[in-house]
Amino acid sequence: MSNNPSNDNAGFYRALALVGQVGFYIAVPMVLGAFLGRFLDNALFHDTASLATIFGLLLGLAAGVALVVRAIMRLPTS
Amino acid sequence: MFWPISHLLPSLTGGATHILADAGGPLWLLPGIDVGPTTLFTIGPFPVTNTLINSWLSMIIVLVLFLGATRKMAIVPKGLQNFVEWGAGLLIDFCEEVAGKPWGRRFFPFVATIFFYLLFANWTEIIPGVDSLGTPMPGTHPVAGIFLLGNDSNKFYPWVRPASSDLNFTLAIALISVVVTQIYGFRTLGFRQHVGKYLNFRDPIGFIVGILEIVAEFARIISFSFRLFGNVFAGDVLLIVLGTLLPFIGPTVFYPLELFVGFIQAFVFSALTLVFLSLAITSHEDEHASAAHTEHSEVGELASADAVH
Amino acid sequence: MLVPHVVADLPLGINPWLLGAQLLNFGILYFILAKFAFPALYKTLDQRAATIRQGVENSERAKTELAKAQQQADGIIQAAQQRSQQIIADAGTAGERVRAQIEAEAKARAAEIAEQNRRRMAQEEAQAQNALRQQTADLAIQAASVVVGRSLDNSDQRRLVEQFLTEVR
Amino acid sequence: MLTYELAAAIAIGLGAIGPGIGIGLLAGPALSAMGRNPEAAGTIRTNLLLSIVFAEAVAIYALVVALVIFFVGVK
Repeated sequence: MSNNPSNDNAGFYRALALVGQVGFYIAVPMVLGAFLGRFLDNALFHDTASLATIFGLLLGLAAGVALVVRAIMRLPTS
Repeated sequence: MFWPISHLLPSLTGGATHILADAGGPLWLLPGIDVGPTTLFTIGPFPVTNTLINSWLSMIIVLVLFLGATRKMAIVPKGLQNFVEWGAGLLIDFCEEVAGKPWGRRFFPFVATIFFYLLFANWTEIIPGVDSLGTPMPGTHPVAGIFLLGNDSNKFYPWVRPASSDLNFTLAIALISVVVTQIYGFRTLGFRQHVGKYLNFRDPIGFIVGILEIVAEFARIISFSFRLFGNVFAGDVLLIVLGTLLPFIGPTVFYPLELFVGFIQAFVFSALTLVFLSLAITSHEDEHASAAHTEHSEVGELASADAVH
Repeated sequence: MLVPHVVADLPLGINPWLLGAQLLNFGILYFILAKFAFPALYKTLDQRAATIRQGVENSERAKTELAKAQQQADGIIQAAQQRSQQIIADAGTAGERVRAQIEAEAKARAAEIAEQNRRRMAQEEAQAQNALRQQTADLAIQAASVVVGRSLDNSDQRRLVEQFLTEVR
Repeated sequence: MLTYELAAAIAIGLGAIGPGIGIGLLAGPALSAMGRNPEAAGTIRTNLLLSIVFAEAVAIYALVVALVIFFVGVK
């Protein structure tokens, strides 16, 4: 971080920023995907097989995992 | 004035046993716990809830504390000014440590407002009478005009409830925190670069990363608001339930814990806001550069940590 | 409207009105604090920091000035010492020089006196020699005249004697 | 109706046990490591925080599941 003078603590604060966030990183995309899929199921596919719901759930899971991996990889080592 | 029985002295309830014998029910009941706040009255279409009243109370406490301390400031601090300066000074140091000297100064007012507002909003849950003073529901029969006993004991609307146990409050502050972070991002990085973080049409990977960033911002709002709400609501329920099960002794044990939790949650909220603010003013390229040269060592460290375990 | 009820517009009790009210609350609080409380706080903190810094600077300056004065005094004392040493050394050399001069003068004068004496002695010797020679010459002339019986021309006599004496010598 | 509430309560209650134990297990060795090696305290603290993040994430999944059961399942 260019404008952070205390680089020894930067990693600590960045890790602190993840507290209570990583869980939501996985949960929120999944819920969003599920809602989106359910909306699509109801609106487009007339509630046939909940396929879009499942797909949205999986997409959300993938997005969540990607978010978590990104968040961890972007941490500076202290 | 109507008090529920849950916060009365047990000795007082001894005198009330004959009423209970008539009623034939338990001495008191577990209060009904609602996630949503209670609307006490409305001003036009505008509902005034018990949590709103508590947030006004917290505002008044913070304002009295700060305006009182800074009204006539002396070079050699004394009393209230000393106390407030001590707290604010710690926070200023923290801001300058996390965000650097000039930025820490600019972030401090915002972070300090969040911290002290939340601190007192959280701490109000331990004030006696919060959650236990209220208006009885229609159809109840208050004993001696003020006490609710037996089956009526949980049929009342509390006048004051901790503001942080209302999702409206926590969501509002989480929104403000995220929006202010965005504003700082716009102002330091410029419109193009900042929006480029989220909407990137140059390549598909960049586009997906941008969408992920948007989802991450959304997740941040949710995590900010739900963490604070969950902690304070749970603490509030804990105090209510313990006050019902074991009046006076039960909650007393948990008051220090709740003071601690209230402080920690206020601190975590403001510290995370500060961290995200200082991340927002860092350009993407900077971050990539630092991430690229630390990634290898990070992976190595994780791998070696695995090997040790 | 005084009929309390639980807010349940949206799940978890979220209500747009209340959300707006809380946003407004925070805005008001932030505005008042940022307008009145924090600038005063910062001003006092800065002022105090400035005062403390100035005090530290003052003491620092006093210290450096003290050190400087000390150094100056040391310098003066050293200079004085040096100077006194110099003076003593100068006096020594001057005395030496005077002594040498006096000695030289005395020697010169002694040499002069000796020279004068020697010259006078030489002169006296020369006078004595002359006198002796004349007497010798006179005696020789008398003796010769006696011997020769003829009184030689005075000037011849004398010339002869002189010649003789010169030859004798 | 009661089934859903019970399900939500069990979901969050059981879901919180694991992270609780996990965080406890993480914090103890981390603190003793800091005590044994104070100059590495910064690194240890950061890694402890990261590990706690992951342990705590599990509790949040349980919370989400409980909330979904409670508020969506009731309908």
